[in-house]
This record gives sequence, structure tokens and C-alpha cells, in this order.
Amino acid sequence: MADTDPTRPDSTRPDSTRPDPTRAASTPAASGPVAGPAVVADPTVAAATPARRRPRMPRLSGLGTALALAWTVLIVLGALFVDFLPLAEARDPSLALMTPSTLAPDLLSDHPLGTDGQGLDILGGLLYGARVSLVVGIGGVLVGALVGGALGLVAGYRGGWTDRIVSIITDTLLAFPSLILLIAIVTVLDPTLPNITLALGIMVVPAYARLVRANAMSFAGREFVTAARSLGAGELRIMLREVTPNIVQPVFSYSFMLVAVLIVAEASLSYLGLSIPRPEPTWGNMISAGQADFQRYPYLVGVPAVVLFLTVLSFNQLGEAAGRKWSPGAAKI
Amino acid sequence: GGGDDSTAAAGGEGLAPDQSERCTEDRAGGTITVGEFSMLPSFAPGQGQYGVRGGAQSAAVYDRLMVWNPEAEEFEPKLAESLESNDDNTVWTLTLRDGVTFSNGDPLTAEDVAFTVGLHKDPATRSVAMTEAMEITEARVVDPLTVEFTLADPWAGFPITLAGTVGEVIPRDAYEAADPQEWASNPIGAGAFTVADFTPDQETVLEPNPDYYGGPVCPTLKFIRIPGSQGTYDAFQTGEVQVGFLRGAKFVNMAQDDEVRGFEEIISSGSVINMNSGKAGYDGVLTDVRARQAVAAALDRDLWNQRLYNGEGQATSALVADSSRLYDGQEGPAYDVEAARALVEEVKADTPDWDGTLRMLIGDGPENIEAGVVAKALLDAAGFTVVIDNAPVSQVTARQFTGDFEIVIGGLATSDADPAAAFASGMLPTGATNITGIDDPELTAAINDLKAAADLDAQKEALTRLQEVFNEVQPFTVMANAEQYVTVSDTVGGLTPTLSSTVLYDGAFVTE
Amino acid sequence: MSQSKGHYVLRFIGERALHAIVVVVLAATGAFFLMEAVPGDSAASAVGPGATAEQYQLAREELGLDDPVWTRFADWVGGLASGDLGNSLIPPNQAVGEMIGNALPVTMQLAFLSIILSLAIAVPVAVWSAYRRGGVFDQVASIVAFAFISVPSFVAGLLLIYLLVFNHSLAQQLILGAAVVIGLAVALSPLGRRGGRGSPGVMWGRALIGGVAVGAVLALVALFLPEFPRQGYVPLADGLGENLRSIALPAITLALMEVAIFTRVLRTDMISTLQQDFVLSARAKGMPTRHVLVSEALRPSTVSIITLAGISLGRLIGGTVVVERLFNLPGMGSMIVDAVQNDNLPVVLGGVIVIAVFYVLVNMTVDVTYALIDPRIRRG
Amino acid sequence: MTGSSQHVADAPTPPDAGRPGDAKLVVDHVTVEYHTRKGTVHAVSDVSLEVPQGRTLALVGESGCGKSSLGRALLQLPRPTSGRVMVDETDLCSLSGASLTRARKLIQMVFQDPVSSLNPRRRVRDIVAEGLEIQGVDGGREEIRRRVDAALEAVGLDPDHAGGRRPSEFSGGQCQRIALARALVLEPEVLVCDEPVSALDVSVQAQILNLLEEMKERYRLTMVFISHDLSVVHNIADQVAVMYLGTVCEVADTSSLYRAPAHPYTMLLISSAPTLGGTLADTLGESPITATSSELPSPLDPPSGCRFRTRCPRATEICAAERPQLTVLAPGHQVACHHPLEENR
Amino acid sequence: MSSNDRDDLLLEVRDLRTHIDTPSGRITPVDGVDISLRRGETIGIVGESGSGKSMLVRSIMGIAPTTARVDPASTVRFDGRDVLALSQREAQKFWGREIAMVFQDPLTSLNPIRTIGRQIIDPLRHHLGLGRREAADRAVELLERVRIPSPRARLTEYPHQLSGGMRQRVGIAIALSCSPKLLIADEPTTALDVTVQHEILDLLHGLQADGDMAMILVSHDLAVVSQHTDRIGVMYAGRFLEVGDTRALLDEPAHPYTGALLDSIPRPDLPPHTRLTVIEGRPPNLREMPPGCRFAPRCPRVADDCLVVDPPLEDLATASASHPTATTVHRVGCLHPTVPVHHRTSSEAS
Ligand SMILES: Nc1ncnc2c1ncn2[C@@H]1O[C@H](COP(=O)(O)OP(=O)(O)OP(=O)(O)O)[C@@H](O)[C@H]1O
Ligand SMILES: Nc1ncnc2c1ncn2[C@@H]1O[C@H](COP(=O)(O)OP(=O)(O)OP(=O)(O)O)[C@@H](O)[C@H]1O
Ligand SMILES: [Mg+2]
Ligand SMILES: [Mg+2]
Repeated sequence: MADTDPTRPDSTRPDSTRPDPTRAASTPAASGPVAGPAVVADPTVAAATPARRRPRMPRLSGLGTALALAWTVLIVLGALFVDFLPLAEARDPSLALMTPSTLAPDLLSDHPLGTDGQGLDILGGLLYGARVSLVVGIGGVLVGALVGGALGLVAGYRGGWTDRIVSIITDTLLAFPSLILLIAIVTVLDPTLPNITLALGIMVVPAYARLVRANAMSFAGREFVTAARSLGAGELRIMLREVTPNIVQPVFSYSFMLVAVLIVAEASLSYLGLSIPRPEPTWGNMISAGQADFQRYPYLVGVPAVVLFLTVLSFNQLGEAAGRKWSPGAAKI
Repeated sequence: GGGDDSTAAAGGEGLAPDQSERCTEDRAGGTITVGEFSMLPSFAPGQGQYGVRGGAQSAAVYDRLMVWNPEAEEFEPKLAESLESNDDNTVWTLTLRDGVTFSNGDPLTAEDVAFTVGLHKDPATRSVAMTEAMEITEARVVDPLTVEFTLADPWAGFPITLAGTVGEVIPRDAYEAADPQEWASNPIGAGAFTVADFTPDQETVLEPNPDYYGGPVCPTLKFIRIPGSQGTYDAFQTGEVQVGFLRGAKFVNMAQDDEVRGFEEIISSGSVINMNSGKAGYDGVLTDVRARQAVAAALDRDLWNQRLYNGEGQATSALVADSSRLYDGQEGPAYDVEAARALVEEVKADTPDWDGTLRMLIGDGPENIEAGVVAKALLDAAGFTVVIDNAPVSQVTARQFTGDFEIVIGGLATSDADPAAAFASGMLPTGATNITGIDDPELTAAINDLKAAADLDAQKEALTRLQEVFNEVQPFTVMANAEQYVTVSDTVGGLTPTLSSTVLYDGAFVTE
Repeated sequence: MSQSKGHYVLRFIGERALHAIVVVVLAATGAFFLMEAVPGDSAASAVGPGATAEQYQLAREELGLDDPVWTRFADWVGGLASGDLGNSLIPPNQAVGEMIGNALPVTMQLAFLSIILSLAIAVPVAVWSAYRRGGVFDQVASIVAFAFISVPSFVAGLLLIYLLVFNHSLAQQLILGAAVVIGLAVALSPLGRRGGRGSPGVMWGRALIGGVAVGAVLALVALFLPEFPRQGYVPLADGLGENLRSIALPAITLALMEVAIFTRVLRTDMISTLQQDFVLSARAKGMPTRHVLVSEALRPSTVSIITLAGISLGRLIGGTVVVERLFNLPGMGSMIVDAVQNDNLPVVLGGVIVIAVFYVLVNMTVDVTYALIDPRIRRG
Repeated sequence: MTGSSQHVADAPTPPDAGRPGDAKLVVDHVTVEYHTRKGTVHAVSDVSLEVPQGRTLALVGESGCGKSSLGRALLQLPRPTSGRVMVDETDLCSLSGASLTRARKLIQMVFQDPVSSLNPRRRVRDIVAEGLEIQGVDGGREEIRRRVDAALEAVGLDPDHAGGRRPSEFSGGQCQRIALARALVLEPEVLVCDEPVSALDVSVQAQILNLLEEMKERYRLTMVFISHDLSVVHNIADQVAVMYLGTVCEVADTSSLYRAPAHPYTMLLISSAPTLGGTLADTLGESPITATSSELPSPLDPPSGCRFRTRCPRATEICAAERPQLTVLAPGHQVACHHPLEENR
Repeated sequence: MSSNDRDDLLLEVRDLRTHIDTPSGRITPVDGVDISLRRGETIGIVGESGSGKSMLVRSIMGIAPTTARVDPASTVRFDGRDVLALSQREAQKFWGREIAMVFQDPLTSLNPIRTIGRQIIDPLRHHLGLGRREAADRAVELLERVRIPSPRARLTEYPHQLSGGMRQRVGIAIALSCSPKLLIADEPTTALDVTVQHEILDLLHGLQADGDMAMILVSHDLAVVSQHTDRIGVMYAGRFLEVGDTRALLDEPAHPYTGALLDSIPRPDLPPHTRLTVIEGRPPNLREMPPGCRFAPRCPRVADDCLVVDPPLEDLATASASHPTATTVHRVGCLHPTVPVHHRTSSEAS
């Protein structure tokens, strides 16, 4: 966590003790659906530096970030190229009719991670599941960032009534039990990948709205916005050309953590049987399906659970690293 | 599996609890906690259904006119003194036990029995036994202790009606005087227990009824909801419940492997795949019998068994389990994927606008979904393209009413006591659970013959005939027998099993 | 002047209340129309599977499902206006108020307990992490927090059940092992410390005492680790001990993640507070470390964590379904989810309203708390 | 210019400089109020000023006296609550929409905080080009680029080196140069500088002050220079307006003001300003004055009559009752005080 | 220096170096600073932003940020004690009682959520062991001493309810609470208005005149530092370039940097529109310190040797003509000073 920016000698912001309810409120906890996890950006301040005992942390967290990056790349590549791997058996049970079920993992066999109760290949399931998780996580975050970002931008920049209306919208979304919203959306529009993505995207709208609002508010008060206005720039131009570029980085670094949140949310939904149904493999429905045989075949739950854990951990770690790199200069989250 | 046992209810490997002892004065006290899949929704008439859905609770409070004794394989009178039929089993005369009183002190009378039948026939009551009750065209009060039931058709298995929900007598005067809402949680019955506390969908606490005619009654009963066999079995093992209900071969075997005492029940046609053959205006491909036959042939029961029950279930395509007393070598359609494929091609050729798609409706819940996945795999392998459609259970139910499905996984609640009732309900055009919309005269005739069959041999013969017709018509296809197991803790005695894994607690006691 | 201030406060309260009401009304209305769109069928749920077509049709009529949407909405609003949340559509047609009355205490207890538990752990850990940021304790805490954040609650719950319910003695051994390892680590911690102030004797003495204390506490926990039930909820009326035992695992499951989040948030805020001039000036005054951390730095750092605790509380009241399912607790989450699946409209709406009201109340409490913490807000 | 001090007082001043009624910038009864939750902040109350073509008016005063509010009001940021702001014959307050946008190139601003006034996410060339893009330029991109480069060169930055970088790569002084280029590229008639050197170290402050002088000549600017530093003001201004709590208490030519301050508040400022080894009053050889209180009254609820009376050692009853108006003491010297200092006169 | 002076010596800083490890390498914002301060004396430290003034005074006191490490070879002796060797506990007894500090921004250096009273009372109770009531009385006295009107009422107020000047007075009152021997004021008036600045500087001067408290006054503004100080140190890139008695230094700056700095200040005794002297360039990056003189890259008098030789601080050859007193101190770290230096013998150089 040692990140000192020597070019900013005075890192203590005079207003940093001022209670800003939006600060914490914009953590994903605000939106963690299905009691999903909420991860919090660490707006490391320039001089947030290790204690008297040597900054050992940077190296350690650097290693962590590298591992996280490696794992994420692995998962992304897997999800991208799974179609070209001989793993179709993992999602089409009619191809797996001849495959014995609940094969134990054996790295040297055709089914390195074994097969599940349906004879479906677990490795393949994990990769197809990765695709679902990534699409849901990244897609949902895109939806949330676009919608919530637009709301937050307008609210934070304009303030006044606009702000109030947006805060009513976000508060209503937050006050509404997220799971009900999810189930309802998923039931109204079938549990397909785009719909789940959309539903989870809506879940994170308030989080983004708050984050962007807080940032927009702080940047809207900056002198350079006044300067742009003095040049005759219109409101839209200021919002898009002056304010937005400054918000992109914190939003971006925050998004990693929200991806993690959404991946867990999707897994939880899957676990409850409310997301993309079997036989299309997702990590959550793999865990759910394996749970009945947990005692006998622990790997049915264990393998997808570990992959889920590592992926979520990686995204959180990347988010942390990104936040450390990009957020300090931005408004406090 | 207990497939080889001759008595279905006796449980495998001699694990059936001893039923010879019952509650005595010195065994009074104690609490038995029972885990239920879903709770008795309310004590309103006709809500209790099987062991799964609160049957034991309502039976404990109302008692029943008759009971099925799985060991003796016969119906025995309980609140009744006797039940006699005429020669063609169309008129049945019930004599009540004298001196039975309800928990409010009123005596049990024939009026009450007739009133109860009327209640069940009234759709507004929403009785689960409405179809059965409709079989009774008239319930005539002969004298205060005698009722005469006239049936629409000859039915040798009629006692099953009185051994089920319809046999739970509602005291007319008290019921008419009470507020239905109040009754739902605080009923008056002739059973061994009275309701001490009722939290819908969570907990029901029953206390011994000191005036129970068959007394004494020992324990307090506490029914709690634990959805799913896994949770129930976990709770049973940690001692949180003393009686638990398990469903599915996997858990039944698990319990038996652990040498857990209990009552096993094997349900013929307990696991089926229903095919919409015209319900509520459906006119899709499954109205073509060849398509249904293709489905039946495409399904490899052994694989199904392997995938869903680790090969430990009782896979069969026959209507009757081979462990049943009624089994007489009946056979369902054989697995033949080539034949299935050929049929699909044939139908495709004849139905140009059908591309092989089948919409499969599945209720939420991991077990249903896994079953759906296997079915999809097998059907896809035969040339169908199955599209899985997940929905919450209420939606599945509703869509079955409205015919908005093509195939749906389900099961019949047949009982060895009288399989005709369940078959009639599932396959007669008027049947309550006829969700496939099948209306086939030959099938109807075969079922009516089965109902009328007066003795075991006749029943076996009728069943064989039914199986033949069934194999042609294929309104649904049987995948396996269902297995249920009521685990009973060693600390509990005096339980008696009856129809559909319902346990009677009037003799129950707690040891130690 | 004071009059105008009173006016200001009143206006503020008025605005908040209005906002709250609008939010609740919008949430309820949204729920109504959302449920309208859900293709469920309450009549089917009411009669259950195995009912006859006649019963089903009758139920539809009874429930007014064939009425136009607006009529039903108006009916419901009418009922609501007279304080009646309506009755469940599913037998035994309990009053929704009564159902919520049963479910809410379970969820409330679960939510409050897990939040309190989380705060009780998170605050000291975060304060110490922030004070010794980059140190061993901080690093370990940070890694553990990350791990906790990344374990979905259904996995965490399964793990807890596996360990504490079914493998009780294994759990005891694990905790004992942890006691030894952590105790040793604390006792040996001066090894890794270079160039600290103070004499080595004092340093080692303190580390030893600390190590033994930590080890002993954990060992006691292991020895007296109670048996936890697999499932179910024992109401408070049946005795506090039983009640706590029944809710402990679910609360811990939920707390795992909250602890991690709270720790991270408070740590971050605390770090930035510790860099504030006023903390420096407190140190320059020569105030002891405890005073600086607790009296000076902690309170101004709690804004985010209070906000977050508020949000978590609101979220837990409505969203503990996974844990409720896992541990078979009759709480709000399962009640509402079941109701959504059964298209049991009055229950859904009642639940949504209660949760929204609760959310709004929590938010207001949080606002008040800000004012209690910070005099600058208090004075407007 | 390092190390050399030149006297430029005799630099060619525009011929029309100082002629009354010929003002480039006219501030006419401008009032700025902010409506906040706590009440109305009277930031600027009825201020009238004139700045002749090519001259520099300095606004001085303590923090919160409304200097920035007035400066921004000149640019209609936001539009003043009442009053007129005329640049030549154009009343900016009466314009809106496209015509206001067009009029904006008449008057430009440089802000106090050089870092915060530049968008950290944009490149220097884009920042400087922004105004031209908004205003539109005949000749398109090429012309914009040419003018941006010219402006950057004028403020002493190498366009090729600096153009592609972001503000964070520059020091405070360089950032202030960029901000100046951004304002000058539009070739405004009037430049408002809001404490442009307050955030800078003295060595850099000198660079910027010199640069401002240079630019003023080069672009024939009329300047409003806001500062709280009397020494800086003395160096750069032709005329000084001293503000206190939203009102102007004294306006005078620079030399006249420093030589003979008439308002007690002006004197207080002079008595307080530190110079090497003493205060400004010491340096100027004037007798210092001490305030009776150091508390600045709230602009939410300013004192009646003369706003300075709560701190003024010379206050009497009339000061509470009547608001003093600006009156001419001498040519080019106005004061708003019931009891102006006579001693130095 | 005579032995008498030595006894009188309150603070003695020798070759103070403070390193900070940053991810991009080690920087040394304080790089070899010597200070001798006698009881009751006031010394001013000026320098541009980032020159290390704050780091210097915080290192002296021992409250540098946790990342900063004072070089083991440095010594800071206060009243005969080695400050750098104090344990945390000893230091806590030391802070506030022996050395106290006043900070730049009175708003941020007071805890916004605690009352003024509690913040003054804290050290009184902790250090002096006063009871609640006694401490409160003493707090009132202190507030009176820093000329805060109606002091008792202020005790229950919060910092935001006071004006900037009042807050700074409170800060001073807190610093004075245990009658420290040394008061370090790090830019105590930078955030304040001129009128208030004037009052605060006067107040500090007055307080100091009352007792024998020594003071280090830090500012980036030469004019401020020149007001009431006995000596001034001009800091540049972590080091003093020139140290001297205030008058001597102002009148005859020996270092080109000091001279340029003085010339860059607008002077009201010169006519308006006078072009100011400019120091081109910017202070060196702490990570790439030039090998020779730190100021060489910007120095108008730079010669070849400046780029190689790091000049030590040396006494000026002659005392300034205008200040011919024997005690005049004027030292400069420059190879080519504008005033010639006197090369001292090594014994004196310590
Ligand atoms: N946007 C605003 N909303 C409300 N009040 C404001 C606003 N801007 C300024 N004020 C108030 O108006 C008064 C004048 O402020 P202004 O910034 O013009 O003063 P200033 O002389 O520029 O002070 P400084 O030297 O601190 O920059 C102050 O009391 C300030 O608090
Ligand atoms: N915590 C820190 N971590 C890394 N570098 C720091 C830290 N604090 C200060 N510095 C660096 O040390 C140098 C000296 O800083 P210091 O605050 O002492 O300067 P200063 O002279 O007080 O400046 P100012 O006038 O701006 O207060 C600066 O270059 C700064 O960037
Ligand atoms: Mg200003
Ligand atoms: Mg400093």
C-alpha cells in the first residue's frame, strides 16, 4: 500500500475529514445483490505509506497483482478460446452420454478435472462458466457504468433538482430488495445471458451513480470547469469534455471490484437456480448441482468454488491495484 | 435399493422400526420433532396431502376413518367400525365407532362424515381430494353411526378415499360456527392431538388430546419445515429432528447405508415425463402419438438412473414397480434410440413446420434441473432439440393448467393400496392430475376396469392390460419408481406408517 | 438567528421525510407493476398442484386475477391507506402484517448481530492496521480480508456447516492450531522489527505477554466451542442461549464478508485521518498513542464505515436469502422470494414496503449519526 | 531579464488611458448574492468601478471580501444578481446564449490555483485550443494550431515540447503560463486575473508578474488584477480598489493610495503587510493603525452602515447609521468613509 | 563559540539528514542541516515550497511521517538530551512539554469534532496531571494569554465556530500549555489574512519576550521571517544555503540565491511596473540531486567548479560593516559568494 507520489508534497486534503456521506456510499456494498460481497476502493492517499518497518508491502502486493493478472488473463483466454478446444462435451450432455459421471480429477486423462454427475467435463464447464461470469461481470458493469454514470454525472454536475431526482432514483433502487428485482427481471425476461447481465447491470447502477456523482460534484467545483465556462463552453461540453475524462479512471479502477461483485452475484443466483439454467455450465450452477453429492464427491463443489474464489480474488486485487494507481488523484470515493 | 423386497413398506434390510409397542401412561411426555418438506398449509379441510405436504399433521389432529396397513396390505377401520361394499363395489356402507368424540367434546356422527364429503366436493374448499370425493355421488346418513356412499362407478379401492384426506372428519356444527380463518390454525378434530401452536409454513406444535378415544397419547409433536432431503437428513443426523422425510434413491440409500431406521415406500410411476397430448388446446407435435413414442423410446432409464441416482435408483418404464404386490411382469416401452430417431424423422417429414424442438418445462430446484438435463441429453441424442424452460413451481403448476408446455417432468402419487386412484387422476380425461390432456377411450376403459377389479388377481390382470394400452398411447412415460423414506430416530417408538409415507403418531412415544 | 436555524433544521427534516416517503412509494409501486409483469400465477399457487381445473378457475375469480391491473392497484392502495397490507393469497391466507411480524425479527436479529459482530472485530483490526500500516499485522489482516471478501456467502456457509456442524472436533483442532501459530507469531514478532524505539527487553516482554494472551483466548474459544444446529431458528422466547446458537452460524457467515469490508474501509479512512494535521498536532502535544488513535483519529474516520454499516444493514434486511436458504431460517428474504415465485402479490408488496421503510429509516439514522459525530453538520 | 530591474513606468501608455468616461470596462452597481441554506451571502454589494483602456485595476482585500465574486461576475460566472458589466459598448449582463458565448472572448480570466484551473486529463494544446474551438475560427484546425502555438510561445513555453503534455508534468508557474495562454489565445480586450500569483513561490511569482506586464503591452490588455498582497499590487496596478466585505471602500491611483491612504481599512492593510524587516507602513513611513477586533463579520449578516465599523478605531455613531458613499477626495482618489484619514494629506 | 554559549545552547542539530523511501527510490528532503539555537532565541527558516522546511522541523521534533527515517549519523540534542534516541514513551513525555509546535493551517490542525476546551485540556491533564477543574481554569488563562475574547465560552465551542485567526490563537495556546522551552511554528500565518497575520506574529513575539522560550519560525515568505527573528536560515533543496543574523542577511546577502530571492520580491519603495528579478528554472528534483552545488543549475554566477564541488557552509570573511558586533553570525554555502568568505580552521567548523 505504499504509494507515495513525491510530486504532491501536500497530500492531506483540507476537506478530507469533512463527512461526505457519498464517500462510503459509493462502495459496491450499496449494490451487492444477493448479499453479494462489497469491495471497497482504497483511495490511498499520496502519503499513505507503510509504517516504520520498511515498505515490504509493495513488493508483496506487486506479486499479488501479478498473480491476479496472470489468473485473470488465463480465465479470459480460456473463456475466449473454449470454443476451439475439444470441450463441447462440457455443455452438451447429449455428447456426454457415454462419459462416466463423477469421474475424479486426473490431470492426465481426457477429463483433467473430472466429470460431474451428468458426465459433463468439469474443466470445460469451468471455461464455459468463465465466459458466463465474465460476460455478466463485465457486461453488467458496462451497463451500470453507462446508466449510473450518466445519472451520476448529471446529478453531480447540475446539483439541485436534478440531483434530488437522481438520488430518489438511486435510493429507490437501493431500497428495493435487490434479489426481488433480480428474480422479477429474470422471470419476466427469461434467464438468458443478456437478461441476467442487464439485471445485474441495473443492480450496480446506484453504486456508479453515487461514485460518479461524488466525483462529478468535486470536479464541477474545480477551477478548470469555471475556466471552460468562461471560454463559452456549453454545459454538455463541460460534462463530456471536462468532467468525464477525470472520472473515467476512478470509475475504471472501481469497476474491477464491481466485476468481482457481479461474478459472485451471478454465482449466487445460479446457486439459487435463478440464473442461466443447466446444462449450460456456470460456476454457481455447477456448485449447486454438486452440492448434493458434496460428501461423496467433494471436488464437484470444490473445483468450481476454488475457481470462483480465485477469480473474484483476482478482480478484487486488480481493482485494488488500479485504485492505488489511479484513484488518489481523483475525488475521494 | 429395496427393489427385491416383497413388502414395499417394510423398508430395506430390516430397518423398519418396531410397531408392536405403543404409548402407555408411563411413557407420556417428550417431544418428537418432525422435518417436513413443506408444511401443512392450514388445518382447513382437505389441505393435508401425503407425508410431504402435511398429511401427518392433519391426520394427527383429525384422525382418519380408515387406514392402510402396509404390512398387512389391507385397509383397516380407524374412526370407523367397519366399511362394507355391495357386490359391484358401487355402494359402500360405513359404520362409525361408537363413543368417539371431537376435541370439543361433540360426538362423531354420520352427519359429520356426510358433511365432510360435501366439503371436499365443493371446489371452494380447494380440497386436495376433490377428484376422489367427486367419485361419491351420494353420502347418505342412514343413522347417527352409519353412512352409505354411492359411487359413480364401481371402485374396489374406494377405502383409499376414506383412508386419506376425505377420511379426516370435520365436525359440522363446530366448523359451521367457526370463522374459517380461525379454524385454519385452531381446528377441532377427533385425532390424538390438538393444535397448540401454528405458524404457517414454519412450525406446527401439537399436544396430546387427553380425550382421544384410542389413548393414551404420549408426546408433543413439533413439525418444522426443512425443504429438501439433504437438509432434512443433515438435521436428522445432528438430532435436530427425530423423524425426517427423505425423497429420492440417493438419500434413501444414504440413510439405509447409515443403518438409519425408517419406513420405506416405493411409488410406482413416481417419476415420469409428461407429454402434452392436447391439454387446453395444445396442438403441437406431441399430439402426434409417434412423437410421444419417440420420446418414450429415446429415454434410457438406466442412464437416467445412473446420472440422477448414481445407479442406485429403480429405473423402469413400467407403470408398476416390480416390488409391488401388484407387479405381474408388466413392461413399459424399451429404450431404443434408433427407433426413436426413426420416429422423429418420420414426424419431421410429416410435419414440415416442426424442426425437432421440444419445450421442456422444469420447476426450479436442483433435482428437477438435473433430471431435465439428463432428459435433454437423451432426447437430443434421438434427434429432438430440447429447450429447457425453467420456472418457479407456481408457474409450472399454472402452465400445466393452461397447457403451456410440451414436456414436463413429474410423477404420479400412486399407492400400492390402490394404484387405480392415481392412474385415474392422471389419465382419465376428468382426472385432476391429467396434465397431459390425454383423452383416449381405450385408456379410459382400461383404467375403469382396473378400478373395478375386485381382487388382487383381477387387479394384476387389469394392470397388465392397462400397461399394454398405455404403451400404445404414451400420455407420459415412466422413468423410475420413486423412493421415499421416513427416517425414525432410535429414541422414538410407536409410529405407524400408512399411505404415501404418512406417519400416524397416535401411538408414538419417546424413550429415555 | 436561532429562529432561522430552527427553521433550517425543520426544513431539513421535512425534506428528508418527503424524500423517504417518495422512495417508499416508488419502491412499492415499482414492485406492484414488476410483479404484474412476472408471468406467475397466484391462483395456481393458491390451489397447489393436483388441483382440479374447476378449483383453479374458482381461485382465479376469487383473487380477482381477471380484473384489470388498475382496479387491483387501486384496491391495494386503498387497503394500504387504511393500514391494511392485505392477506397472503396462499392458504392459510395469513395477514401479511402477521407474516412480516414473524419474519422480520429473524432477519433483524440476523442483520444486527452480524453487523455488530463485524464492527466489533473490524474496528480494532482496522485501527491497528492503519496505525501499523504495511506491518505484518496489516498485511495479514489485509490478505485475510481479501480472502473473506472473495468467498461467496453460499460457499462460506457450506464451509462453516461442514466444519462447525459436522466436523466439530476438526474445527476445534483447527482453532487450537491457529491459537498456537498466531500466539507464536505474536510472541516472535519483534524478530521482524528493525530499529524500533524502546529497549528490546520491554519489547520482547510485551510480545510474549501478547502472544500468550492471544493464544489463550483462541484456545478457550476452541475448548468451549458450542455445537451448532444445522438449520432452523429458535426464537428468543425459547431462551437466549438456544437462540444465539441457532443464529450464530448464519450471522458469522454474513459477518465474514462485512468484517472484511468494514476493516478495509475503516483502515483506509483511518490512514488518511492519521495523516491529518490534527493527529500530528495531537502527537506533538505528547498525547499517548491510545489517545491519538481512539480519541482523536477514530471518530472522524467513522463516517464511511457508518454509512457502510447502514447500507449493509438495509441490504441484509432484504437480501439474506442465500443464508436463509442455507440455514433454513424463516426470514424476510425467503418469505419474499417465495412470494415472488408464487406470485403472492400482497406478501411481496408488504415485504418491499417494510424493507424500503427500513432502508429509509436506517439512512436517516445514519444522517443523524453524522451529526452526532461531527459538530459541523450538527450546526448545519 | 534575469537579474535586471527595469523601470517601465514610462513605457508607452495608451493615449486614451485614464480619461474618465472613456473606460474600457465599466462595472455599474454590481451586486452578487449567493442563496445558501443558511441564508443569503452578500458577497458583493453595489460596486461600481471603471477601468480605462490599457490600464490595470487591482482589487485588494482580505479573504472573503468578495474579490473573486466580483471578478467572476465580470465574466458572468455566474451572472451578477443585479448591475451591469460593460466592455466597450457591450453590456455582458444583458446577453445570453450564443451572443454571450461570442462576447466571452472580450473578457477572459486567469485563476488563482494554477493546478486546479487546468484539466489534469487533457493535453496542454487541447486546453489552450478549447476557447478557439468553442468560438470557432476561420481557417479551421490549421489556424487553431497556429494560434495556439503562438500563444504558447508568447507565454514562454515551447509549443512542441509542451503541447502534447498534461498539466501534471508542469510546475505551478508553468501551469499559470498555460492558463494565461488559454486566456490570451482568444485575444480578449479585458483580462481578469484572480490572485494569479498567490499560490506561487516568490521566485516564480516574479516570473508571472513580469509576464503579465509583457502580455498586457503586447495584447493591449485592460486588466483587473485581484490580489491580497499589497506589495504585488503596488508593482502591477495603475489603480487600486480596496474591498471590504462586499463593498469598495477606497479607489485610487496606485501611487496616490500608497502615499495617502484615506480609508482606515486601507491603512490597516498597509500597517499589517509585512515587508523585509518591517511592515509596509514602516517602509512607506506612515503611522500604523490597529483594528479594534480581528473578527471579520459574516457576509450573511453584514453590519449596518459602514461595514468596517466593527473593527474601525475611528468608528462613531454615524458609521452604524449611514452607509458611506464613495466620494472623490482628489482626482483619481475616491473613498467611502465618514471619517477619512487626513494626516497624510 | 564559548563554553558559556554551550551551556546556553538549547537545541543543537548536527548534520541532520532525513530519508524517505518511496516506491521510486529514496529521497533525502533534509540533507545535512546544522542548527544551534540558544534559549530565548528566535530563528527563521525560509525556503521555497518543497525545500524541506517542514520535514526539517518535524525531524527535529521526531514526528516526521512514518516513512521518513532520520539518518543514524545525525544528532539532535535538545537541552542535553539525544532526541533521536528517545523511546516512544519518552518522546511522548517530551513532546508538548519541552518542544511544542504550531501548524500552518489552524483549521486542519485542530480536531474538528472535539471542543476547543478538550483539546487544550488534554495536554494539561496528561502532562501536568491537573484535575478537570484546574485544567479548565488553566485553559481559560491560556486563552486569555493569546488574547481570545470571552475565553470561558470558547471552551465548549468547536474549531469551525472560530475565525481563522482565533483558531491559530487556540493552536498557540495549546502549544504554550506546558510552557515548552522551544516553540516550532511551521508557517503559522500562511493561511491567514495580512491583518491577522500581523497580529499573530506580534502575539508570538510578545509571548516569547515574556519568558525564555526559543522559537523556530518557518515560512516561505522572507518578509514574514524577517519580522521578529534573530537569525534566518535560507533553505534550498534540503539544505541551508545561507545562515545569518537577520539584518546582516537581508542587507548583505552573500549567496546568489538569497540575493535573487530578495530581488524577486516586489518592493513598494520602487515605482510601479518595475520589472522584477527572476530566478529561472526550478528547484532540483530530490531524486536527481545535482552533484555540485544544488543551486548551480539556476545560478547566474555559476562557474565550472560549482557543478562538481558541493560547497560547505562557511563563515563570511568579515562581519558586515553595518553590524560590527562580535556575535554576528553569517555563513554561506557558496563557492562564489557575493560577499567573500572566511575560511575557518577545522576546529571551529564543528
Ligand atoms: N458559490 C458560493 N456560494 C455561497 N457563498 C459563496 C460562494 N462563493 C463565495 N461565497 C462567499 O462569498 C463571500 C465572498 O467570497 P469570494 O470568494 O468572492 O471572496 P474573496 O475575496 O475572493 O476571498 P479569497 O481571498 O479567500 O479568495 C465569502 O463569504 C464566500 O464565503
Ligand atoms: N510523506 C512523504 N513522502 C515522500 N515525500 C515527502 C513526504 N513528505 C514530504 N515529502 C517531500 O519532501 C520534500 C520536503 O517537503 P516539506 O514538506 O518539508 O517542504 P516544505 O519546505 O515544508 O514545503 P511547503 O512550503 O510546501 O510546506 C518535498 O519535496 C516533498 O515532496
Ligand atoms: Mg478569491
Ligand atoms: Mg511545509
